[in-house]
Amino acid sequence: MWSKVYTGFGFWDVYTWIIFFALAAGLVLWLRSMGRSDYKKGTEQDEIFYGSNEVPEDGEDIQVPASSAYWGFVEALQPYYEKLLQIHTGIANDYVGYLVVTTGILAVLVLI
Amino acid sequence: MKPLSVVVRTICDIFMWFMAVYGAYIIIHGHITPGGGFQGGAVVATLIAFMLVSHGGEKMVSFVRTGMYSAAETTGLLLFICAGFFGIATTFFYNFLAKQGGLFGSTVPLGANSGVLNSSGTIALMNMGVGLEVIGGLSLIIYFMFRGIRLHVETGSEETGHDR
Amino acid sequence: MNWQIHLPALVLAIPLLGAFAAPLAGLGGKHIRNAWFIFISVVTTVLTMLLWQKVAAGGPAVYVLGGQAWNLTLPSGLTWPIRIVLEVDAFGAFMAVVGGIVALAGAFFSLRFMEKFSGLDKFVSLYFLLVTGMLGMELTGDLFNFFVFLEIASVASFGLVAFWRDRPEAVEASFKYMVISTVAAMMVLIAIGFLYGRYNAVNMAAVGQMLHMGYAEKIALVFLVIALAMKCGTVPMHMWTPDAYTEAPAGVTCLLVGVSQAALYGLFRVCFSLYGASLDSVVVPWTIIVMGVLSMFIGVSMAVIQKEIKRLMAYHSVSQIGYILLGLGVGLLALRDPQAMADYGFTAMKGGIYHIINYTVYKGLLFLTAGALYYAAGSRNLNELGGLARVMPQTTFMFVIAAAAIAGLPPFNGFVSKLLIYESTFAVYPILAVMALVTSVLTLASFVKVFQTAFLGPAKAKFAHVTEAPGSMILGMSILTVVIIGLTLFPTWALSHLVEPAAKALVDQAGYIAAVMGGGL
Amino acid sequence: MTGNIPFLVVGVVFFLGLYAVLFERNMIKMAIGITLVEASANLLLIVLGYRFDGSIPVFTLAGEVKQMVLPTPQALTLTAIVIGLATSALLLSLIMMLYRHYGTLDVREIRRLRG
Repeated sequence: MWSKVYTGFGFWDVYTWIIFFALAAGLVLWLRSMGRSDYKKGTEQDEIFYGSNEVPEDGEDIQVPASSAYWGFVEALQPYYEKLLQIHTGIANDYVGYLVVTTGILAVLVLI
Repeated sequence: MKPLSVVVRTICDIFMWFMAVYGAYIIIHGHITPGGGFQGGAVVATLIAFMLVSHGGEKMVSFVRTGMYSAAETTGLLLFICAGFFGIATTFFYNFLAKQGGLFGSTVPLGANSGVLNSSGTIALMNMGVGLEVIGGLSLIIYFMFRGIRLHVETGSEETGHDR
Repeated sequence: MNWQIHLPALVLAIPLLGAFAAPLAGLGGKHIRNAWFIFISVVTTVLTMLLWQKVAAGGPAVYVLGGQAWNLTLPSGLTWPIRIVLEVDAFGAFMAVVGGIVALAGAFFSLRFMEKFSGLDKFVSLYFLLVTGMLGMELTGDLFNFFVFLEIASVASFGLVAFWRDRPEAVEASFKYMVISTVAAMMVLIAIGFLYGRYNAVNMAAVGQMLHMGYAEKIALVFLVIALAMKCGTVPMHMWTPDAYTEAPAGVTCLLVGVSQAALYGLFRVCFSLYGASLDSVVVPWTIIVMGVLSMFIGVSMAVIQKEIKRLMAYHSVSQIGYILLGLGVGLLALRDPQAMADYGFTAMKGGIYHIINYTVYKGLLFLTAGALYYAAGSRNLNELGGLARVMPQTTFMFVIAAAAIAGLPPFNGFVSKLLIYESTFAVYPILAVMALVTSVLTLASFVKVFQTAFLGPAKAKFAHVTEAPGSMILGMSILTVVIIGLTLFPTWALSHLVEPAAKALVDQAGYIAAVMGGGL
Repeated sequence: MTGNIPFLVVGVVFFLGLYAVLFERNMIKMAIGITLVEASANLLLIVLGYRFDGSIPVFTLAGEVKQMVLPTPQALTLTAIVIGLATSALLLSLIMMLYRHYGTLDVREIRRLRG
């Protein structure tokens, strides 16, 4: 039960990892404890730094929307994504069409 | 749908009971003739379609008690599964009534004969269960498809879903 | 009499009884119906586990429905079975356990989630019919019976996907799923007809014993493989998956994941046990591998650009199915070569089968957390959500665990199965392993996006009133969380007790046939 | 040769149904196509069980007649018909609801879920 999983090429041992994570967590907590706790509460020292602008009341104004995430990735692969979105038409005929075409291709491959 | 002429309606009033009886016949004789629960149930359920065509939608809607058909559906299904469960002393769905005598357990003589009605054991019970279920189910399908979407008609309002 | 011999039938009969008696329980009001819902779900799950235990201890279990004895598969000295035979080997029992767990979690979750809908008696009925269909596909040993359970599961899932009838998208998703699924089911029926016409039998073991490759068998194989691959959402037949998974209620989506695994089970049962050794060309294994790689890549690259949280997760399930197909496809490729089987094939199969349980539990959990978000915040759009980790700490915790598991971060269970798949496919064709790694990276990327936009970030004013999901929903999610953590902490136990017997049973075609046809044949 | 004509009919009906599902824009016509595909599958099963000059497969006729048609495919077909009825009813109900929601029967306009 406590032994390793052998994959035939290497092995996997979860407990080594858990020990590693425990050590890493200890290190992080130790580093955190080294921080100073004597800052002045209630002054501008514990305020959010927002590019020296006013921090908006509602968080909605400062959040990056999900559609902006990985903008560069999507932009770089624009031709690929255009093709991919062309395939996903959302028309029920096409759904069945892909099923039939795949069946046809596999049938040809198997029967030859 | 608008009601049809008085001739059609009268014929319908007389004839639909024959259809009901014929459907019941098919259900009960399911194990010795072609037929059975589904076929007989479908024949009985045409009664609703027949009424819908001849008497018009309003009359049909006022006639049909959906609770009764739902009850028939549930009863039929429970009868079916219980017939399966009662055989579990041997195996699930085992025909524990066959060849035991009594109402369902007559034996069938070999050789050419026209079959014995009481010979089937639990198969007849299951046929009746399925028959009841199909009568209820198909009638409700016809009823609800006629009334459109039940929810809109009954409550008159949109369903809220789980948005708060 | 030992009641345990009836387990294969009881596993199917109890949810069926639950479905049929649900309107009766509904008469007693909300609480009786909910109690019935939970009671039957718990009993079913416990029964699947008992069945798995019995199979693990005693080898493949057969059960003849309606026979004079439970093991009388060949009555009156016949050489082929005539009644409906349930046959459960270690793989089937493993799949049944997986299905039972997600069904239980989905049931707990649905209690509060479905509260605002009407017609809940019908919901409970359909839910149990779906469970019956799923378990039936996994336990049956009969081709036609497999088709019947496939259709039971399909019809129930059409109803459940369209359960929110006033939402146009739900009805649309159900319609599209229905069109493609019915055509595929008819292909399965025609394939069964071909096999029946050749061998006068529909029992899988009997057909598998007699099978010789001819034109009819080849066409039947093509129809079965494509139709079942479609049912589990493989590229290029995956378009229904995001639609249906997104629009179904969250508890049902969790169960639909289990149902897609049942279709996967059917696919591999056909390939390994029905055709098995007579599958003499490499076309079908390579088709499965290619479809798997395509699913992985296209699924995940579509997921990266999605804005709706459940749709994103649904594309991920397409991609995760690809891993399973890749692992088991490599196993199928190595089936006829004992050396290759020992070198990498068996490892790949272990990885694939381990990924089945991992995928099912963490994907089910992800869908449930998405449902909890939707329930609490009232939106599925990632552009609108944000800052919810403050108000929903428990959901966040479970989401993080599931997301880490699906992205294959070490020490979680997803990593172990992916590791097995990478290392074994590397031996066949290194490019496959590279594709799998890239997919894993993109998976992590898209879940970072979900985590960052939905849970992290500043608190939004419009979500100020949002509170943690209710207790029963948390309970449903925590069932799956516990399973994930268990699989994470004890991978060796899971591999040697759950996965290896299943992989061995799948490879062992002769054993599957002998369980029904008798050892002497 | 004439014995093979039913199989030809199966193929023709199957491809007609498939054509309707693939190329028709009207949802009702697609539903009809699906029903045709179901019908062809059922016909295939029945044809497979037919034996030339066979009589009806009834227990009490055992020994009286030389050959019976196979009863199993007929049972299978009945089951498939029941399933087909359930799917058709559900499909038509879904089409009704789609028509209420979208106001059209054209399948090319019912594509809010895409991408």
